[in-house]
Order: sequence, then C-alpha cells, then structure tokens
Amino acid sequence: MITLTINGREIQTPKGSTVLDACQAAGIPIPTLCYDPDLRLAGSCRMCLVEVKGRPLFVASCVAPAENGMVVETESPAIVEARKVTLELLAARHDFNCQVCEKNGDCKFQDYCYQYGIKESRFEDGGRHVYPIDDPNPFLERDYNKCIMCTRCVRACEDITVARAINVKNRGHNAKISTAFDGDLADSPCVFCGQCVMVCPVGALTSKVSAGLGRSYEVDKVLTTCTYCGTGCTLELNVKDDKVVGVTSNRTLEGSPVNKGALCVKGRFGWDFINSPDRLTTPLIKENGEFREASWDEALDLVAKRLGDIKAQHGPDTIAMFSSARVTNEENYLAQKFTRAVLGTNNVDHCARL
Amino acid sequence: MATIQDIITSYKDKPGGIIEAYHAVQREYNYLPEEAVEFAAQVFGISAAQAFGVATFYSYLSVAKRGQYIIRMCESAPCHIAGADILIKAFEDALGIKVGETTADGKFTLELTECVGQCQGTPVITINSIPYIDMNPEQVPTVLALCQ
Amino acid sequence: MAKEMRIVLRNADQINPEKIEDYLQAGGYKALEKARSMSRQDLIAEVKKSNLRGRGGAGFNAGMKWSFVPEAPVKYVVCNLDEGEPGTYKDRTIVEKDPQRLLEGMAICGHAINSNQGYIYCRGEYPYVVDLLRRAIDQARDNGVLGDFDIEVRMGGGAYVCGEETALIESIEGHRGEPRFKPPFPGVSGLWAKPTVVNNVETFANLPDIVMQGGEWFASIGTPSYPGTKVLTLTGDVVNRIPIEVPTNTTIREVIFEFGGGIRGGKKFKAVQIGGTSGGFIPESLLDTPIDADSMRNIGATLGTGAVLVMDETRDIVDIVTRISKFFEHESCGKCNPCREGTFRAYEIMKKINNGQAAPADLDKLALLSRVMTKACLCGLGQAAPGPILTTMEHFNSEYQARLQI
Amino acid sequence: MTNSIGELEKDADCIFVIGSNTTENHPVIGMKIKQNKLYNGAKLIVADPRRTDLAEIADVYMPHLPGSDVALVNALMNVIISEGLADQTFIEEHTEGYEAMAAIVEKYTPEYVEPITGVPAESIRAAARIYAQSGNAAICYAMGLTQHRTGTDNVKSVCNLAMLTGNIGRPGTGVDPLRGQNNVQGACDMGALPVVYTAYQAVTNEAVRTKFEQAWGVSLPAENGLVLTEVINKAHHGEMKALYVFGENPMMSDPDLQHVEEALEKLDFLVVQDIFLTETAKYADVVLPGACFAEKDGTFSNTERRVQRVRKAVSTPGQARADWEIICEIATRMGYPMSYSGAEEIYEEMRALTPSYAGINYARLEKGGLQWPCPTEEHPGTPFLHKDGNFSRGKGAFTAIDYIPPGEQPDEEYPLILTTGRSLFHYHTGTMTRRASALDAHKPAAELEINPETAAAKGIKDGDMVRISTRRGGLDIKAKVSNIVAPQVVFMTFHFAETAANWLTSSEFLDPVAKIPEYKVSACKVEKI
Repeated sequence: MITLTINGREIQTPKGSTVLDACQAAGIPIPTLCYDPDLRLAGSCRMCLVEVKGRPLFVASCVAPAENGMVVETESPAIVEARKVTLELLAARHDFNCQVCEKNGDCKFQDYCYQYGIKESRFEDGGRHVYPIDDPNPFLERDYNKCIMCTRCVRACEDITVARAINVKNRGHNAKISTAFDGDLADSPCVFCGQCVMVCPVGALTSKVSAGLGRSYEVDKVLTTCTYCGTGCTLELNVKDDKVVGVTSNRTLEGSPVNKGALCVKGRFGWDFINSPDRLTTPLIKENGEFREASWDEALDLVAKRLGDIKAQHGPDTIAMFSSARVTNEENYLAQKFTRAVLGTNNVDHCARL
Repeated sequence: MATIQDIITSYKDKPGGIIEAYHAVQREYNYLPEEAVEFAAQVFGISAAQAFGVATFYSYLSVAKRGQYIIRMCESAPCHIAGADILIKAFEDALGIKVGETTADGKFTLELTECVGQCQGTPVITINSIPYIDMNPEQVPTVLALCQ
Repeated sequence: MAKEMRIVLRNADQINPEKIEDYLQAGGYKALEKARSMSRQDLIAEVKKSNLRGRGGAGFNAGMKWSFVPEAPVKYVVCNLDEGEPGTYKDRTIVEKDPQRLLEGMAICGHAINSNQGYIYCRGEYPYVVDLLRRAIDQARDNGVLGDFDIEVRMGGGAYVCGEETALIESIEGHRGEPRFKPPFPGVSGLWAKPTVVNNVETFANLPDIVMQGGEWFASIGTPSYPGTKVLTLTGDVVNRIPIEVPTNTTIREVIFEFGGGIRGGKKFKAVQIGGTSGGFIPESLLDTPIDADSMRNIGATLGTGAVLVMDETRDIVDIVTRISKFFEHESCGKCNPCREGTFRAYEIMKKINNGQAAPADLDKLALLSRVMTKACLCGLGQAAPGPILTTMEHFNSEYQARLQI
Repeated sequence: MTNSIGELEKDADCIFVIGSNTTENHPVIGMKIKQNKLYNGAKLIVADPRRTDLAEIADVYMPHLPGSDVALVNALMNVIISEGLADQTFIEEHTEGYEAMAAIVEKYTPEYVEPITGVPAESIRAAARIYAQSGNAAICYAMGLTQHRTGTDNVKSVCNLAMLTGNIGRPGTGVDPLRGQNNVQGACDMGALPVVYTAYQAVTNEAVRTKFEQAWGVSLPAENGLVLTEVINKAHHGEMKALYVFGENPMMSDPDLQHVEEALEKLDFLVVQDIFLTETAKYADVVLPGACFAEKDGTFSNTERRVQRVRKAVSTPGQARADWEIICEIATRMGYPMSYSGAEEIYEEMRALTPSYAGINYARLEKGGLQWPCPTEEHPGTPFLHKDGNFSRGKGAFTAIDYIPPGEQPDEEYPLILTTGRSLFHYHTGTMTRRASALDAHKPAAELEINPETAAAKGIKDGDMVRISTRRGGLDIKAKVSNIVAPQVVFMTFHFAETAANWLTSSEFLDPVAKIPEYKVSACKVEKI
C-alpha cells in the first residue's frame, strides 16, 4: 500500500494506482473528460489536474502514479482557476444549446460548467469552427460543434471495437475527429456499434434512433439481455411512459459480464421494432382465408379444442411444437412441458440448426 | 515515375516508416493522393483514418494537390522582423496567387512556413526545400526564373 | 574581451565534413575507443562528473539521465535534431561542419546504456542535412568505427512539437507527433516502449571531448552549475548574424556587443529574446546576466536552444509577440485542451491588442490564460508558449498599454 | 462453447476461426478476437469461403470451398502428426481412438487436399504449425461449419484437432461454437429438443422419464420425437396434422421454402404465436400475439452457457400477452392446469429437475450471470469445461472421419456454389430487424456477392440486377461484385422476404445425426437480367 495525503487527509491506496484512483476510492470527486477506465489513457483534457507539493507544474491525476508521501490538493484556488479556464476555453468552441441537446442532463461538460459556475466564456472573441452536421447514416448523429476533443470516441473505436474508423485529422485548433479523408461513416470501416456514442461525454455523438424521445433524467433504465445473437450482451432499455425510447450501456462487470457495455449496431440501434405499428396486438382467427380479430377466450378455446381433437383423432404424434431460440428459458421449459405432458408427444424442436 | 505503390512498398521494412514513405511519395508527386494514404495504411498496418491523421498533422505533408515548385516563405519572428510580410506580398503579386494557392499552370504553390533554421540570413524562403537567404522583394523575379 | 571556446565546433571549417578521414586525422573516434575500454558504470560516472546538462532546453544532467535506464534486451539512443525553435541553427551548424562528431557521441552513449541502435530525428526542413548524415553514417559503417552500433536517420514532417522528446518518439514510430504523458519517461519506456535516451545534437557532440579530457576538465569550464560551452546563434538586428560557441559564464551583453558586434545601423538596443521563440524577452537592464541556464531562469528567461534574437529600438514588441503567438497557434499539436484552445485564443487576443482594439480586460484575460497554460499544459510547448507574452507584459508593459483602446 | 467469450480476448494465444463471420454475426465476440490479435499479439487463422473482416487481419487465411471442411481439418492434423507437433501426453492420458483417426488422416496431405479445398498446401502447413505451436489455441466456429450434410463430422473434426494438440481444458483453448440466436443455448438446455428433457436428459431413459412423470404428474411418451425438418417432411406427406409454432418462422428459415409452403398448407391446424405476422403466421389458422424480450421477465442462456436475466421493461402492446401465460392458458383449457405467479416460479420448477442449472437462482443472477454446470447454490459456475483434460465421459474420443463431398455438386447447368449467411445489420429472418427503422434504412435489401472474374464472364457489373437459380427455383437480386468470394462461389443473406434465400436451398441433404440442412452449399447459376 501507498500512503499519501489528499486535501489534508491521509489516504492509503494500492501500489500501482494513480492519484485519480486514490481520490475516487476515497470519495474525493475529480472532474474528468478524457478519462475512461476502459480506454487507453490520454491525459489530455487537463480537467483532473491537481497540485502536488514540490512539483512546479499541475499534475494530471489520471496518469500520475500515486507515490508515498505525496501531498495533493485537488481543489486549491490555483486548480479551480485552471479548471475554470479550461472549461471556458472549451465553452468557446462548444455549441452551447443545452435546451435542445439530447445529452442535456447527462453531459459531463454541462455538469462541470454548472459546478464551476461557467455561464459564458471570456474567450469567445473570434473564431470558432462551424462544422456541418451532415453524416447521412441512420444510426448516430455527429455534431462536432459540440466536440471537446477528448478523443474517447477514437480510442473506443480502436480499443473496444477495433474498427479504427476514426482518428484525429489536422492539428492544433484545426484538429477534428474524422474518418480517413473526412468522409461519411458509411464509407469508412465504421460498423455503427455506437461505442463512440457510449463514451462521448457531451452531445457530439448521439443516437438518431432515440433523438427527441427522452432525456436521461426522464427515462428508467432496465438492465436486460439483448434479443439478437447468442453472445448474450447485456444492455439497458431506456423507458419513458411505458415505451422503450433507447438503449444505453451498463459498463460494470457485474451488470455486463460478457460485453462490459460494448454493443453492436443491432443491440444499440435495433430496438425500435418493439414499438412497430406492425406488432400483433390481438389474437387472429382465419376464416375463409382471411384473418379476423378475436378475443383471447375465443382463440384459446379454439386452439385447445382443435389440438385436443386432433390428438384424440390422429394420436399425439401427429402434432408438433416448434419452440423458439428467441424466447426465454422459462418459456422453452413450458413449451416442452406442454408438448410432452399435455400434447403427449416428444415432437418438440426449435431452430437451433437453422 | 515510380508508382505510389512501389515507393511506399520500398519502406515497408522500416518500422514506423510511414512518414519517410510519405516524403518519398511527395518527392515524386508533390502531395499525397488518397491512394497513397490508403496504401500506406495497409503497408504499415494502421487504419486509413490514422494514416490520414498522420498525413494531415505535419505541415510538410499535404493531402491537397500542389504545384511543381513549392515556395515556402518563413514568417517566424526573425524573418518577420526582417520584412517577411513584404516578401510574401511580393511573391503573391509576382505569381498572382495568395498564400495556400497554386498557380493555374500547376507550376507554383505558395505556402507559409515556420522557421527553417537559416536565420543567419533572414528573411528566408525555400523552394522545394532548398533555402534562399537574405531575400528581398527585388530578387523575386530572379528566383522565380530559376524554377525551370 | 570575451573569447570563443570551441568544443563542439572544434573541427568546424578545419576539416571536410564529407570525409571521415579528416575527422579521424583530427583525433576522431579515439574517444569512442576509450569509452569502450571503460566499463559502462565508469563511463556514466565520468559523464555525470562533467555535469554536462542537456543542450536542448530542459538542461537535465546527461549522465544522470543515462543512469536511470534499466536493463533491457533492446534500448535506443535517439538524437534530437528537430531544431525547430525559430532563430536557432546551431544543430544544423554542428552537423554540417562535423557530422562524425555527432555519430561518435551517440555511439559513446550507446556503450554507456548498452544500446546498439541509434536514431537521428532530423527536421523535415533540413533534407540536405539528412543526406549529409546518411553519407556520414555510410562512411562510418564502411570504416567500421561504429562497431556494432548502428544509426538510422528519420526525417520529420514539419512539426515544432516534435522537438519534445515524446512527440519525437511518436513521430519516429510513424504517428502523429503528439506528446505522451510522463511518467513513464523515455528512459524507461520510450521508442517502441523500449528504454530510450533522447539527447540533443549538441549534448552528444560534447561527449568525445568529455571522454578524452575527463569530466573534471569539462566541469571547470564556464559556470559551475551549467558548465561547458554553449553554441549560440545570433539573429535579428545584430551586426554579426553568426553561430558562436562560448563558455557558459559569458554574459548576454558580451554575446550581443562583442561577438555580435552590436546593433545594426547604429541603432539602440531594445530587447533580446534568448532560447528560441518560447524564450523570455530580456531588457537592457538584465544584459549582464551570464547565459547559463540557471542564471537565465533566475531572471525569468531561458537559455533554451541558444537562439539570440536581437531587437533594436525601432521594433514593435507587441507586433513581434503577436507573430510569436501565431507560431504557437500553428504548432500546437491539439492534444491537450489548454494548449489547443489556449494558443488559439492567445493569438486572437494578441491580434486584438496589436490592432488597437483591446480593452484593459483583455490584458487581464491574456495574463490569466498565460498563467494557467504555464502550469496546466501537457507538454513543454504549451507550458512555454506564454513565456514571451508574460515577459513582455512585465518588461515592456507600456507598449501594451499604449495599444489599448481608451 | 467449452470455454468463455472473455478468454478469446486475453487468454487465447491462437484463435482458429472456421465457418464463422464473427465480426458480422457475433460482433462483440469479433471485437474481442480483433483486440487479441491486434493488441495482444495472438495469432489468428481463418478458414472461410468468404474473405471476411477477420480473414483480412489473419496470419493465415484459408479460403476453402464450401463443404470441404473435413478435408481441410484432416490435412491440418496430417501436418501436425507428420511434423511431430501433436501433444502425445494429452493423447495418451486423456483420449482414445487416436490410432484409427491417425490412420484415416494419413492420406490427407496438404497436397492431396489442395484440389479439394482450393487452399494452397503451404497455407495449410503454416496454419497447422501456428495452431499447434501457439500455447493456448481456441477454435471458434458457427453455422459455416455445421450447416452441411456433414455438419456433425465437421464438428467432430475440429474436436479431433483440439484433442490432438491438447487444446482442451485450459483458459483460451477449447472448441467454441458461436451460437447464432440469443437463447438457442437455453432452448436446447431446456429440452426444446425431440430427444431430451432439460439438461440433455434423454427421453428414452426410464429413470429420467420417471422423474419428470412424478414432477409433472402425468405419464410421458418414451419414444424420441421428430426434429424440425422431419416434422415438415411428415407434414408434406400428410402425416402431421397440427403444428404449434411459437416464435419461429420456418417460412423464411427452413430450406426449400416451396416444400415448406406445401407442407404448411397440408396441415389440418396451424397455430402461430409471435410478435409479428410473420411469413409463417400468414399460413396459420390461429395467430396468438406474444411478448417481445422487453415485455417479459425470464432468463436467456448465451453461447458460453451463461444464464442471464431478462427483465420486463414495458407492457405488451394491445392485448398481447407474455408467451408463458398463453401456453398456461392452452394447457389449462386442454385439461392440464398450469398456473404460475411469474417467470421465477417456472424457473424454480425447472431447476429442481435440471442438474446443471440447480445452483442458479434469480437472486444469484442479480450479481451478473452464471455459467452452467452449476450444480449447487455454492458453486461458482463453470467458465470452461473439461478442466485438465478430464472429459465428462471419461476419455475424449477421436473420431476417424473421411471427407464426403457436399450433396449438391455444381454441373454444367448450375456451375456455381451458392452459400448463405447473415449481415451485420440484420438478424435471422428479419422479423425484428426489418422493422427496426435504422437497420432497415441502412440495409434495405439483399445483394448477391459475386467475384469480379465470374461477373465479368457473365457481363455483370456491380449493382446490376441478376437472376440466381438453383434446382428449386430462382429469384432476382442486385449483384455486388466483390473479391470477398472466390470465383466459383456466390453469397447472399437470408434475411429478406423479398429475396428469401431459402427458396433456393435444398432440404434433400441433411446431416444424418443432427438433421441439419445443407444451407451452405447449393449448386446455382447466375444470369444478368
């Protein structure tokens, strides 16, 4: 263990941890924008700066190894001043329209501006890049007028998805997140997994499928398992007014043991079939080659009667059940129990092979 | 003229040699066409986005087409106080183009540069990286005439 | 009368730099031979004893730096020839006049840290130096003097930030030249994550003499805390715009008025910026300061690369600093927020001041931004960028005030 | 999977992917494989008729012809044996049947196999050496390996390969089928199969049957039932009278759709329970509206045997009901009362009868999933099977397998091989993804991938409409000219009802054991229209 002093408190932290780790474990909040525990470290946003006694420069706590005897101040006047200036500098390039932003209420930049009292930027005299918002893909909105250049999207694309569709182009103030030749995502190796949306701390990258349907503070998040392939990724269904309005990632190991929040395009953006107007909402009975709506009682009685009659007339083995690789274990259990115990046949199968 | 593929491939055994390969392509083509960036990404095992990121980071690399003669005019402080602004204006007037542009015949491109390390003779320009020191506006036609 | 003292420029204009035979005849590669006869520990101790401090700007004790390098199967020696500080042409001068000296110095370092591969990262602005070095390396290889130590030259692409050692390493690796956070330091995890010593050309070029004449000899030259000589390059409104090599206890005044021959056109001195474009501006009152790094730091200036940009009485400080601000805006790599946005906004405010459109609040804002950048930026570029602004606001404040809108 | 998904990211030193387009069909697993290959230095070997995303970054890529898997794997083993790279200790201590297998493999030299597979002998050698010499080597496969008349042989072949090199029973090794559907593992585990109850307890085993009879209070049939493809065939013959289809879509997913259509039309009674009016539901007598995954509680079991919770987030639309409730209602109306308070009560009944799930309860699942076997509530679950080479059956059995060519061979009229599969942007029969607005907007139609050489010979340009025909029928589709397929192979996805690939596939050739159809090989022709 390493012992260091943070804001006058003596704190113990395991060897190999960073100053940020030590602060977080001790419940001392440190603002971060570029830091993401699942990504390569960048040390570039300079929000997590702290003062370390004896060091002339501020120290980025996310990349600073904790050392024995360190004396750390996390909210000294000089640090607060530096964070404010950094926030003001970012505010000067950031399209501050929180009232219509998808990320309102779920935006680290907004949180820190609030926390540090940044209502406007003193550095807004002149230039600001204005980027068109014009990527035509149906999945994710790219609004680089809100980008704060934390590069978490680039690192997520490289480290998690390994699609490596985006990088930084140009340098200095002209630096911008871009695909090769700065074209559309569809013309890049992008697989639209939306890991970039997952890690974006601001409203630069958002889901087009969820746009306008509800903000983070309006939704309940229900942890469940994806309905598509057999990987078994967990995801959070975002629910507003008894409607699914989006999918977000649970990034804990406990909540998301298989995928740790990573999803694919289907899991993240393919949920709105749930609300499709094509959904079956009532039992249907076919009469003279046409379906008509029926009550549950009528439909269930008809099914029970027909199955019972056929079983009686032709024997149980002339009936079969196709259960499903898409329904739950509980339902599959009941389906085979029903087939065997009620229909009296072992003719139960599902599309495992197809 | 060697093909872009041949040029880049000749650097494939140099780890991290993409910048060298880019320089070599530019020596032949004066800029980095898209295919050079894409091919270099393949050869050096990095993404096209990263190869593009590298190509656009360095001021001596260009993904935009440029002229046969690239005139770079230093405007760092030592050249600045030695009259770089007047010199820049003289080149713009002589070529009829602005900084960042290429003449219609594709012969000249004017660029600004930061210090080229020839500060014993300010102001300095370079033409295709060859320095010309102690420049003054009167010498502009002479220098341009050298580009044949 | 102050005198030059030539160590790294000892052979300058005395030998043909294209001929390794000339260098050998002048005693070249004897130092490498001697170094290789020494144990690595003894060699490092000797260099430590010389108190040779890095000539690239940071001024860290070279021997000390080497001693931190851990054991590893692969290590690298990297020479920083990315001389991007405006007004600086010393490394080019050293290499153009005596390339073998650099190679020998690198090979000595290679022996000290047990590395057999060196890289020279030469700025893209010097393709002719790249060619010269490649010829020199070929000759050294053919001659066998380097033994199992090999050197490759890599050319930069026009990015000032690549003078920062970790950005330089990124660039050799074929990446965008964005600095890494430290630790880990290159000595532990540098080029391709292997232990790597990065030193400046001038630092390496001092090594053959230190090995031959001993650490004590070197330590006795110039100012004790920063001994030896320093190559300075004179530019601007000085009569002699030349490179000189002087002991480190030489004063700024001597540099400008004795070696430089004073101000051009009989004008009066106004200011000198030393150490490159990130260096502080020094007024007349501080000209008797010795040029060694510590003395310079004490007056809020830097020795840096040793560029000496002299400005006469007619020069417009605010205009020059505006131009310098544009340099940093252009050269910021864009990785960290305070530098990417800060250099951009600093230039914006400087333009406003320079155009006579600024109010007193703009000066306060500029001062605040500068103060934060100095301590908050990720690498030396952003930390040093406000230096010219802060020092001119201190020493030439009236010029700023005169530009403000009333 | 014998092993866990996470091991592919860190523990495997070599990953051999055969018949799996992982980055499109199991994207998150594909990400982990790519991470391991690109950042941790793992070796990657890919065998696939298509030049997939993983093939692009593989150390060795073997573009083998569809249906030549046994020959290819036998050749890999031939190299391993002849170069002395087999794990003799593992073979002696943990396996049986080696001699017979080795005898068969002897003739499968890389040179012998090259014309069968189309893979250069040197690639086979390189792949064999990497697989055998990389420490922990894992095999991943999917339907590209199994959907053949020799599907079972193919799977046994890769098991042979793993045992031959001792790549069993350690993290990062094993044989990992990547299962294509969210709960296909669970459906099998739950006994939705004609020959077993839950946890693969045989219906023909009297002790097992007695257990279930006691639990369910009813006598149970002792004979194996029919698999899905046999049910369709029986229906076609008029011997199957009623079919209850629950969350399946055979009118898209089954081979030879004309055959399926005729079969469904011959049924006396078809009930379909689903969330949409599927292609199959259109043939139903009664359609019952069920719940989608967001509308009910329960559990899914993923491809690594991990049981995880499904949680109800929203109500079902209209009168639609949770599927388990519907089944209970019908059972009750048929004179067998079924009633549960909720999914958990069903689960509790199930786990009392299911040894491998016995230790997994809902409370434990709150802390992340658990991997079966998990026999007791104290058991931590089983990330990988056959620890230290100890197989559940005692010794691992090698199977001596000869190569059998695919059932359908190209001929003069049908000179090309059609192989089918999925796209990243759609899922199975498209029932859900075709109604997911963004997915369908991005990928609204199928394309036929065709090699530039083949396309040029037919005068087909990228984007042209072409007609693809097999002995079953034909359909019109847009051509995508691409090097991703070899000259003699064409590929299309089966998600799109407008161009349902299974009008083209055959139900004639089934794997004799698994009864799996040969989706991956249909002789076909392609013409410009």
